[in-house]
Amino acid sequence: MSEHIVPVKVYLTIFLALMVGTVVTVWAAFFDFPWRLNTIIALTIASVKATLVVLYFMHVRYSARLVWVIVASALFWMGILFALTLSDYFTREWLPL
Amino acid sequence: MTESSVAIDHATSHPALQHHFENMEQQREAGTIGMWVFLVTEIMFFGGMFLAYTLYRSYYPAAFAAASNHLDITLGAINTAVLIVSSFTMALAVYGTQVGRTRMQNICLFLTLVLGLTFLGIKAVEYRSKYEDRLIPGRLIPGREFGPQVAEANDTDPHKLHLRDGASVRQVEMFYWIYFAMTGMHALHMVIGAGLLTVILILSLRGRFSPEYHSPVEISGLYWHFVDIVWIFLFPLLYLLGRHVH
Amino acid sequence: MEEFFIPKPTRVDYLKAEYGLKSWLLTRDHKRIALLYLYSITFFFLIGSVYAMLIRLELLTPQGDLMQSTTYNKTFTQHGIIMVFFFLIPSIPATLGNFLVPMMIGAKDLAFPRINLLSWYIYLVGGLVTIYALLAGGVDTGWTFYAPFSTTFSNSYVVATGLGIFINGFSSILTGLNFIVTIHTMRAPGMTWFRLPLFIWAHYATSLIMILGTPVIAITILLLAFERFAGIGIFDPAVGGDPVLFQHLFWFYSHPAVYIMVLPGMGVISELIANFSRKNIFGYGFVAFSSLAIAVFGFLVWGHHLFVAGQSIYAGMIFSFLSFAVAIPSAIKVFNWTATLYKASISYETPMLYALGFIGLFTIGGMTGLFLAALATDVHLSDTYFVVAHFHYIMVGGTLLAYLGGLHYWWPKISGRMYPEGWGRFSALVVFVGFNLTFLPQFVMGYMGMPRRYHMYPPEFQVLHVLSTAGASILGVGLLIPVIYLMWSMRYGRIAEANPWHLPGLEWRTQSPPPTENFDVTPVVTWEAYEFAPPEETEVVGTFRE
Amino acid sequence: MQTWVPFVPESASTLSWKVDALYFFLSGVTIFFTLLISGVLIFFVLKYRRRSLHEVPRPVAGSHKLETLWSVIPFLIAMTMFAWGAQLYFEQFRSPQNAVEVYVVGKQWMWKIQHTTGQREINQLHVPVGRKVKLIMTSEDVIHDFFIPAFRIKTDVLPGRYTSQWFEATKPGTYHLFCAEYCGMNHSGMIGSVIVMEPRDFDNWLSGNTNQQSPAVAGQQLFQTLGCVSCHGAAGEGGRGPALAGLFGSRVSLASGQTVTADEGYLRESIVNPQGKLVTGFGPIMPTFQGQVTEDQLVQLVAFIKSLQGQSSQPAGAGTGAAVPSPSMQAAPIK
Repeated sequence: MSEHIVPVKVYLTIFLALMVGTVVTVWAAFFDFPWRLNTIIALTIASVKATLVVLYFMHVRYSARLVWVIVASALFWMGILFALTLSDYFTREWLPL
Repeated sequence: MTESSVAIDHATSHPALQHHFENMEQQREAGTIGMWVFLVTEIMFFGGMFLAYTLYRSYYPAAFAAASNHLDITLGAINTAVLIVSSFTMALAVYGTQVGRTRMQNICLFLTLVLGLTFLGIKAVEYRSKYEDRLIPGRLIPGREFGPQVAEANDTDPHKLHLRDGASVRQVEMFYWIYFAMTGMHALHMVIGAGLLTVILILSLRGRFSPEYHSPVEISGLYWHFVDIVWIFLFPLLYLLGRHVH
Repeated sequence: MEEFFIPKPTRVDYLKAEYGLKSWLLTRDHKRIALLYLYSITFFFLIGSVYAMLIRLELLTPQGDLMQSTTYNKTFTQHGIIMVFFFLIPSIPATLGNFLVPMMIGAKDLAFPRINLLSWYIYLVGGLVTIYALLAGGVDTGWTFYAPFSTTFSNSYVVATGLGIFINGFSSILTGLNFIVTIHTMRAPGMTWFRLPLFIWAHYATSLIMILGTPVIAITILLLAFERFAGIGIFDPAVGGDPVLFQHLFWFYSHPAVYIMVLPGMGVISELIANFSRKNIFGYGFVAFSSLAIAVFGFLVWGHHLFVAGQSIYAGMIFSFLSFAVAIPSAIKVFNWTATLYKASISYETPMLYALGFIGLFTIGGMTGLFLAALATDVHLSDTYFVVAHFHYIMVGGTLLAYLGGLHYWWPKISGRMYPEGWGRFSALVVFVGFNLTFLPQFVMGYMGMPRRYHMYPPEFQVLHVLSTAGASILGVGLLIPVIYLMWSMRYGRIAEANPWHLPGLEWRTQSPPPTENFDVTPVVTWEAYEFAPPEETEVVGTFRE
Repeated sequence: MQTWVPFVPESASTLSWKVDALYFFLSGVTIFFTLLISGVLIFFVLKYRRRSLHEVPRPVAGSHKLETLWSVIPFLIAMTMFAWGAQLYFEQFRSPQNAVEVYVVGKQWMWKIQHTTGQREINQLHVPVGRKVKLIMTSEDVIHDFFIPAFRIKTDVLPGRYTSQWFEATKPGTYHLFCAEYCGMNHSGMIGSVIVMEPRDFDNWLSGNTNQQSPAVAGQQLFQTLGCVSCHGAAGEGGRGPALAGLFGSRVSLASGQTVTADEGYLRESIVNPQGKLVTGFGPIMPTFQGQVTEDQLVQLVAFIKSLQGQSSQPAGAGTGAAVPSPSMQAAPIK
């Protein structure tokens, strides 16, 4: 398993993308978007930034399948924690006392 | 007989090879996977707090918006940038080690450490202002319980709490508890990361790492990037959401 | 037997590799660390057992005449905390797992020996902090620490106990991490995933739960402790929190934790069944994957602890459905173990007796779980003695029996001595009888409506309580006998051969006790798991045959 | 005790025999499989015992057919249990219309019970036979659990919110009432009795002690003193705040876009956390009353709001307890 060396240019691109993302998310926070768009925009930008860090800074894009599986399982279990807990909170009102 | 042959095996290999590994490749793989598995536990650790945040934000939206607006967005944004730069320098440090550019490796490690400490410094400034506004929840600080001054309708004093939409101080306290729990836990991870980087930097200055043996740098990098990612989520969740209702 | 192996250990075994206290306290050898764990968990087991006896004695009469209510509440709380966190969770993984995972896959040690030692120290610190809390005044919240009782109303050492459990959690995480990395990266050449003994599969699945679940209980306990001493919080409704959130977070870990306790036991049973019937496990792949299935599904069912806790009834239905689903992989295991015995060559040494007992008791324990997964019956049964009986059938009838079976089975490898077989069989029988007498009546009184955690109770339950206490006394004797004869055999037992049971597994292909590095040369595995050849043809990796 | 079955507690509600039926089914399946497994196990162990030291049995690979068989059959059995249990659970938790309502407040370590007529009792619950009874429960401190084994019902009683359960007793008698959620020192002393009476006896009992104010009337007074009238109107006709007359049981559309049913839980939450579920068209101006009213007072306020049904919105015949129209309660003698 020879290890992949990511060129500096890639790191620089990702770094700039992260900075742009930060500026955009702060800028967008001051606008009053309808519905829950503010939350969605902020979380989407954060997720994109996190994905970039994971894929490039943490080399997951170039890593063995096992690392992918580990990352995916962490997200999956977070999903379980959230989905099943919230399934309680979001359906409590369905049946009146 | 066999004892010496084992010894010879290891003697011909890299001095950093531990006795129970067959070769450097296996050792590096174990280290990397180990760190990833550890990061999984970290994600779950923060997961519980993110869940609590989600729940109470949906319970008390007005209070969370009001409390969030009391945070210093400038310092928060600067800190985000500081961490991103530090992640970048950390990535470059790993690169430097991989290709054997020792100078780059040392400088970048040093920069990462300095940036990490900068983050903690700024965080301390923020905490201090919360302390002055009596926003540290509960009896966390003995003798200085939670008790912010609530601003009247036309009062613009930034040190007072601007409650609107009928939010109660109790609910604001809930926000601040979650804020301190999450950022405090994050800061604790930063402190551990800074300690780790100090050790790595010292070893690096002693010339311990090379393209053949760089997994400690790489593994510390993974940890550092993870702490960065946590902040990438904390920043919008704590500082930004609700900003628009101001 | 004499014609089989002539054990002539030519290399210094791990017990004699070094001498002195320091050589033990600073060891990085997984086998020595396993022994350190063995001693410490036995210590905690004895403490937990004393609490159990006190509980059973108090319940002999309906009046609370032996102790005060507060003392009783502390007794059952501390029994639960010690047994769950300091005995059951580390029991099999930290002792047998630690000892055998590297040996079974043909490695010299775990991937991170220093972290392994660290995990024992963390366990020790966590244990000492908890013992401090018990001595300082104890804790009376129940091992479940439900808020807001634990955060606001309890007048006992909740924070210190919580801290002990929090610290101990890291020991569990590090053990799990070590196992996962080791199993992934340290397998000997030829040791493919489907040649792994099922013990390894079970430990892999257990480790998954340890690393995914434990952090959640860690943060939950931490938040609870802060809530208590700083008067802030997210669980107490008086400050705007939701106590059901605590229960969600608590059971997100604590239900899978049941599988942390029982999965390694299932791994042990797979070994025992295969090896004492000289037969490969029927449906190896199904048994292996059912371990993983249990680990994954185990995380989807925690809400069945909340059917009457104010959880949405729709969430209750989801959780009930998923709970029934997790029964299937357990059923698959039981059926496959049974099928393995078909046309086998079965011998009845002590470990096998424990294994057979396990299958019977685990079947009852598992099936009674269905009563609690079924929503309507759970409404009546939750928080009654039915629940107490059910989980003791899993924890004691399952985990403890598997642990004892495994301990006897690998005892010659661990200590280099044989245990006394007659005493072994006798105590296995006593344990089985005592156990059933203790907990069968509890099923009955549970359905009759006897709530758990009751210091005093209506007199109509007394007969059943007396039976249960009688059983517990027998069980206590049955458990004390092995403690005594195993300690005795360490010094005076018959010297064990390298392979006293004549088995093909890697751990039996080196001397007893093994040398520090386990094998002289890294073994190359060319055989499948449980591939029984005539004994003479079993290839040996160790050097004792010279 | 006419229908005594060994190992089964007395069965005294319309639901209890249904739970028993499921319990018997589950027990049957459990006993069957336990005997099956142990029987086969013992048979194999005896038949295939090792006969010589060097015996090596022929390896068997396994069988996909068998694996499928013993996965699918248990799965089908499990799904039967699930469906049966879920259907019955739904019945247990769906509150019936026209039930006699009883308010239960748990505190360490006693049960405080109040009937809609104002009758109060502690650690005792008097109910009529043959009428549906709905318990609306909350706690002043920690989590408790209201457990009546003879009725096969049990629900946690939580601080900070309401939970409810119902039953219809079928046999007069005295039954155990247990707290089934560990609640501290005197947990095992937090017990009492449920006294099921013939309807006539119950009505007599209910009218026996009549100098107590009904919760709805007490709630009306609180409504004045707390200043609720300034926004919601003296008779709950509304104003700066939403109208309360006829609110109970109706569907409310919230500012967040959701719609909820105004049950007791909603009313309680809207008093202690008014921003949680804002009604469309109203500003978030109501202050929280958390910590300013006790659980007993909350019960009274809720009972008052519930009594404001229809336009005329007078607490039904001021002073009587027939706050909620229920056929059985109307029969109760009026002071």
